Amino acid sequence: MTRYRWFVLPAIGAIVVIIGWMVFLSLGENLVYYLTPNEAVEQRADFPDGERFRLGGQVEEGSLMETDNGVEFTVSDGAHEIHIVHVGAPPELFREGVGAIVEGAWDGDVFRSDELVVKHDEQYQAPEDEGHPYEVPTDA
Amino acid sequence: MPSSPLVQLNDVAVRYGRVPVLNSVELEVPAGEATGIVGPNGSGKSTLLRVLATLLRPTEGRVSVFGTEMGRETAFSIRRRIALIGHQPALYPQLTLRENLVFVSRLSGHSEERVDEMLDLVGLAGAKHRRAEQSSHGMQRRVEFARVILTKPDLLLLDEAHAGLDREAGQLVDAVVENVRSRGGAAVFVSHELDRMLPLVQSTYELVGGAVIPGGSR
Amino acid sequence: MTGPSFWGQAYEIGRKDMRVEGRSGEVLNITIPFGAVALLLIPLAIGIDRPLIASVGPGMFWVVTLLFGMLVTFRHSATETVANREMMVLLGMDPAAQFVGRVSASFLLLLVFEGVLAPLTIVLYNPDPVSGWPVLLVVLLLMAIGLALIGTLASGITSGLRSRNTLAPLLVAPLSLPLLVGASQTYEALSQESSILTPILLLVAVVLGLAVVGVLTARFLEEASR
Amino acid sequence: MNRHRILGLSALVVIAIGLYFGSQAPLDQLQGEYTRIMYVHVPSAWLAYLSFLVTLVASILWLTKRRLVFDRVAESSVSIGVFFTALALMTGMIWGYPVWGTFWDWGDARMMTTALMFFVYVGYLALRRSIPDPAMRATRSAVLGIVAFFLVPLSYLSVLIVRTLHQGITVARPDSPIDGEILLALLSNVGAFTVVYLTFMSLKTAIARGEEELEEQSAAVDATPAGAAITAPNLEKVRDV
Repeated sequence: MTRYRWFVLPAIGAIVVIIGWMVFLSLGENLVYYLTPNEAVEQRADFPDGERFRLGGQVEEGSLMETDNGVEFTVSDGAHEIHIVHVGAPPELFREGVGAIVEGAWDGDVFRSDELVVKHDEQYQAPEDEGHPYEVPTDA
Repeated sequence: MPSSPLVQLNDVAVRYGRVPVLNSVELEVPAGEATGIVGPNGSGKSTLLRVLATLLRPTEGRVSVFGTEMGRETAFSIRRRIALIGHQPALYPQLTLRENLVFVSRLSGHSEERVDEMLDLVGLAGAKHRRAEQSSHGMQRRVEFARVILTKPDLLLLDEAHAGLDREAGQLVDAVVENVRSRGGAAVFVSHELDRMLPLVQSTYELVGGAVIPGGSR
Repeated sequence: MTGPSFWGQAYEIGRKDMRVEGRSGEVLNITIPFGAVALLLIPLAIGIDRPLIASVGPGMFWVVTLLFGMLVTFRHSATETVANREMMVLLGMDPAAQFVGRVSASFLLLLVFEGVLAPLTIVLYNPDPVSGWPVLLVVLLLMAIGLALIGTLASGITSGLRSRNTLAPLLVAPLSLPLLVGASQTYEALSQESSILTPILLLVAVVLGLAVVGVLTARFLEEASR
Repeated sequence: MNRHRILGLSALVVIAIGLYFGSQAPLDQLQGEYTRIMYVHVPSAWLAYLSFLVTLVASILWLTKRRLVFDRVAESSVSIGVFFTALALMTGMIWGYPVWGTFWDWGDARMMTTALMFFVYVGYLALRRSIPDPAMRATRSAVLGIVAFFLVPLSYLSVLIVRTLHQGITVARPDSPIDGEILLALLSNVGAFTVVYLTFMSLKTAIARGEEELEEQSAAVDATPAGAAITAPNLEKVRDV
């Protein structure tokens, strides 16, 4: 093994640095595979009507409406709000206040989507208003 | 000259998976001599040759080549002094006979000029630009012997060296063996035909039941 | 007589491989047309939808490079007989140098493969132009090195086995995932004008790691192939 | 009591503890009862990574030390790892459907890398089956055991490298954003699964060893050297047939 030390040691060092750097980088910023409403509005020119992309954000309280063939709601990231017209049944856990990712395209000022998933982040928290932590809430 | 043997096998056993091929083989190959080993098909002759060539590490036992015991770290310099002519010619079919020899000469640190001289020696001067895949078995064998003359091994191992060769090529084998011996090296033949190699060898052994018996059927 | 140095040996092996390829023309006459046919068939299979075809173009190019390019790296198993390998060992060949030589030859052939198929993809699929496309040349380079490394390792692991023709692709296809991820992420990052550093570094890390493993295990694979 | 029995019993005990904590832990405010799938999903994924790490180490040890025990450990660990990878994938899909609304998300890097990791190690087992010679098999699969490990950190770190649906790294970060009791339940199940892994390993390596001994015995019975298995052809009969 000593014969190839001149190559092996620097290479392993470089790999360690790269992996460490990637981990460090990603702990700082949250990599997501969708655009936030703010980004979507800023990059509106890059995505003409019909150009598909993914959009993710918080479902605004009081914005959710059921339609004949899907749901309509508003997602927001605090900076901007976008109105979503979704075709298809939403997943079971979809409700107001959750993070949602939709896939579709702009249609004027609304975003028409046909894919809807609930994004769960790494926060695992018991309900805040629970009296006793072991008390299991009944599913609505 | 009864100096220390070039190759020494002590209690060597080889198993492929669970199938025993060689059992407690004791063998000494003296310098400056040619040794013949006979045995029927499938008796483990080729396996024995690979052990001698340090290509196959035996399951048990000790192998010492040129006075160096073979361990896990086989010195590259030892292997360079060994040549093996096996069943199948070690040639690249898409390359010409000359290109094959040039490849060998460059890998072994010899100059390219000597290649043409070697090809001339083995009688391939006129056919050297033919591709190996278009050459006969005999021609391919001649290239291999040109390789042996070029690399000057101290231990030459021959697996059925005369099989399928015409008279001229057979005499070439004899001459190459003579050349190795005259330089103080050793040659080991394995074959199922005793008659052809008998005039060339100083001692014979027989492979029976995975073991090597001295004398053979001389 | 001492033989050539490590790099000298690797050079000789690579030169020999290239010459064999020059004679047999396997990559040029068979593998590249095969990949081109695949590029032609994909739009037919997914339906003639121009924006869709344009958007899948780069991805299809990577997949074709991966699936057909790996055939380029499996050439050796046909030419390297046991007799040839044994001869090279007895000539004092360093297995790691042999590995480097083979990888280099496969790398050059994969560059030719990509060099033909990439323009073809652009012509056929008409993908959306991205700014900063010269970066993709670096990705092509890294992809070729990585694939050459994985393919050479896999053909070493499966050499001489009866099932090697199916086993080697089974090993290569999933193992080249990091390459595929790195390549497609770079393209995506370019088209979204976000940072390309992470995918490029991923490719570099994978290539370096494979090279280390390949060099360090070459001796063991050589021993286990006789 | 032998090793297997001690391990097996302690596995039962820790599984019971894991089940207790799992059933007592509060539910995530969003996911409700579906939180509990995590107590199988995360430990399975952990075991998959652990098994392949053990294989990596055992493979390197085989190449450097040449003791057959390392090969047995490498192989056994892959078999177990493949099983738990499949379990992680399946529980993930069952979890994903109600929570994300999809069994399989093509854009999710964690799913893709894990699935491909599964296939590489299936290939590892296939490779072993196609090599009869033990030493050759051990060496070649050791090289594969090292190369294949590339996909393990890639799968673990994929949530960092690529935009993905999976949540980020949850437990192994300084500001762990997880409820204390959920974390306790999760860690107790990870511990329980680890004991299960040790039990499986102990049994699997013992089986592998037993198989080798069995082969050895049958080889001892049939210890004819390869060449001696051939007898003279019956020439008289050949002429007359």
